[in-house]
Amino acid sequence: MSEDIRALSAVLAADPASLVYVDLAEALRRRGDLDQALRVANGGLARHPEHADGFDCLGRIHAGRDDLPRAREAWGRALAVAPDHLGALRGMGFALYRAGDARGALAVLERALAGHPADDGARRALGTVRRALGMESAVRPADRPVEQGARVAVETAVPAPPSPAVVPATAPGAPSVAAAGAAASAAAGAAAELPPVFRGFEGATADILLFDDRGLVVAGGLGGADGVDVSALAAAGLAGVSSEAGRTAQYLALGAWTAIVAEADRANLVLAPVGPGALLLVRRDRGVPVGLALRMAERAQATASAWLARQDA
Amino acid sequence: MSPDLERALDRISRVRGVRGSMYVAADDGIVVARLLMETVNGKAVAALAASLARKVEGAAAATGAGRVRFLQMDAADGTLLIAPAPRDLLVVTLADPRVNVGLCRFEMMRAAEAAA
Amino acid sequence: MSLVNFTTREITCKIVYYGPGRSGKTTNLQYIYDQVPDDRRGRMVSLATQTDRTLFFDFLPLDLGSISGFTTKFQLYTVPGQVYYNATRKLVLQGADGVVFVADSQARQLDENIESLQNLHQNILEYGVDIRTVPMVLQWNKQDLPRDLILAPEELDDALNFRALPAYAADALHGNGVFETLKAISAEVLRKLSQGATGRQG
Amino acid sequence: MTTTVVEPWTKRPLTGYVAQSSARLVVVMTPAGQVLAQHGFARAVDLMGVAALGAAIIASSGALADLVGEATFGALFHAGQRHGIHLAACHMPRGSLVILTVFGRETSIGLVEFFFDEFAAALRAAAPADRERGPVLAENFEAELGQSLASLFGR
Repeated sequence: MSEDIRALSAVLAADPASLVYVDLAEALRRRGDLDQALRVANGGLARHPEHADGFDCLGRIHAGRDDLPRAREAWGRALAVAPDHLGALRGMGFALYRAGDARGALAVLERALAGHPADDGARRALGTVRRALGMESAVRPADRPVEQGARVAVETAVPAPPSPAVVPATAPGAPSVAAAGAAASAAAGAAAELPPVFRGFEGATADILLFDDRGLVVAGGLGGADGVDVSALAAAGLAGVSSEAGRTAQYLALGAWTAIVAEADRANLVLAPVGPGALLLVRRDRGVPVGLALRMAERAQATASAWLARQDA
Repeated sequence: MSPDLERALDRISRVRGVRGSMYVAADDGIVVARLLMETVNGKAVAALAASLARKVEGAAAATGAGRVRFLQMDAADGTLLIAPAPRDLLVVTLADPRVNVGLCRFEMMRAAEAAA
Repeated sequence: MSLVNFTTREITCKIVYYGPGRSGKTTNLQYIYDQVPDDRRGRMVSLATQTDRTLFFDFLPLDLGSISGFTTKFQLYTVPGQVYYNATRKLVLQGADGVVFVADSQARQLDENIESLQNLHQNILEYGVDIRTVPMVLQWNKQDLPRDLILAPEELDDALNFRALPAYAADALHGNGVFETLKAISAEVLRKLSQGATGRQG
Repeated sequence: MTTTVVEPWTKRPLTGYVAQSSARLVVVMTPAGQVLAQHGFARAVDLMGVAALGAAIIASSGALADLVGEATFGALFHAGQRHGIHLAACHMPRGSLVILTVFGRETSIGLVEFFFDEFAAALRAAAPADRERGPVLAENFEAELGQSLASLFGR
């Protein structure tokens, strides 16, 4: 291991812009040298602010230091760049679960498993969270890996983040105080603490979400199927959409983008920028006409913009 | 280009303000068939539109909204419209900012059916 | 054309083993591959037919370590020997910094050796390069075969080596002469660099 | 993962290309397979094998083009289960370069092709004029060469 660290340090010294900083930070983290790992990861991310693997690694380092808010922020940023990043999804699931948001964790881990059906870590973590929520005791058959042979490769390719399955302190058999308290009302849990910016709007805490361009939730909230709060996951994915839209508009010489409307099977989504660095999502039922959804989004945009201005003042 | 696809693209391009439309391979982001004004960089539109559609698809799934059926990006100097079509294709239209989106949407949905 | 990076002080050179079919070009590379420690060589790439005849080329990257303060790497290639593969032979020859001509010492192969050497001259000429400027050494391979079947090094010298290039008797299968040949061509190629030849530089 | 360049002027265009296209591996090489710049390889000797094969593919497809009376073929693209490769020549003031890009499912051939065009233009703009080269090695390099080769062969 120390041989690896020496070799990786040499490579990074020769080329400070190298992405090898992730391997070095990870090696340091595994050795337990978390301060040094943090320095290396932050140094690398200063040069590569869009590097999902780097943020995923940073998340693991913060988690190792028991700094869950920062871990969650790091994984959120990884997901903003790469919405399907397995390590970041697993990490985010862990962070949400540890914060008492078992339902949020459920949504994230289901997404991880949907994208990576052969991943044992995600499957185990999902089982743990489901049991914590009093759902089923066993893993559903559909979640079993499609190809048994793929397991080993995935396990070795993904450095295991501290997953709920291997964190006995918060294991569901004997829920911790934090987990027990929040898991019961997890859907409302995350949203209820957020500022009531959209009071008076329909779906103020479950269908309107204000977040920043790094994928961090600012206000509002978004409920998923079964009332599961999906704010964190959605904000991470939508921040990625925002940067992709910015790039598209730039290369096609379309000027600044003002709104993205997605008509989907179960809902219509309107995504719009709110001043520099902030974004708004309004979700409306599929039956609500798109034009109307856009107008609602405009009103919410004005409200959010005014609220943000007051925060900055 | 097959006559059906050609006709479908032609109908889209008749909507006032449309700069071009095309069928794009969703996974590869490359042009399958196109009808464009000379000023439009088809390669760029195809690659970037497919990438945007993929990111939106992922984010929409995360919000629990399900599969995306139509996508519209409004920008100061133009509008980008995307409709998923059978056989892993996308129908992509680039238009002026104030284009009649309803009309474009209607023709793009017909174009999507024509790809079946 | 050797590649020299003055910033990271690295040199990379391309050396091509040329010669008629079955003269032992691949055997030279195989022996080198087997002798060199793992950390000093890359994977040996062989684009061969089902009967192990070279179809396009064999390729072996070597890390020679530091020479005159430069990290020095060699890329060893072989060409397919059979006459009808000339198109690919010519492609492999492109940009070569040095050539090892591996001759088959068997008396009945003399015509093939001459034909291959002429073909080498022709292909280099077609790249607009004067062959006299290309570092080159000769190897008389299969000298382990019974005396009555092969030509002696002096006879091969008379028939093939009119430019009095460095020439080495070899038995590549058992490694005799392989090292000496590689050392000689390495020295020729690096000597050209030490004399200030033109080339690509960073 | 690392980005290393033999010729410094290639670094900025390469870094931009990797960031925009999300490519996993990129090799910029001469038509003879000599590497000028790379992204994503850890070991130089692995890189050389990839470069040799990439240059060979371009060389043989060029020769094929010639045989069928085509001036040149454009880019080559192979799609695999997990990776795709894009291989194309880039015409420069002092001869062609060959560029091999390996990419995963997080991007697409369309994006790679689009940003490749930008990369090629950036390389052309950044390329310096050719320069004469003085002597590289000291005259007494041969003793060191002998030692290197001897250690290589365990002698």
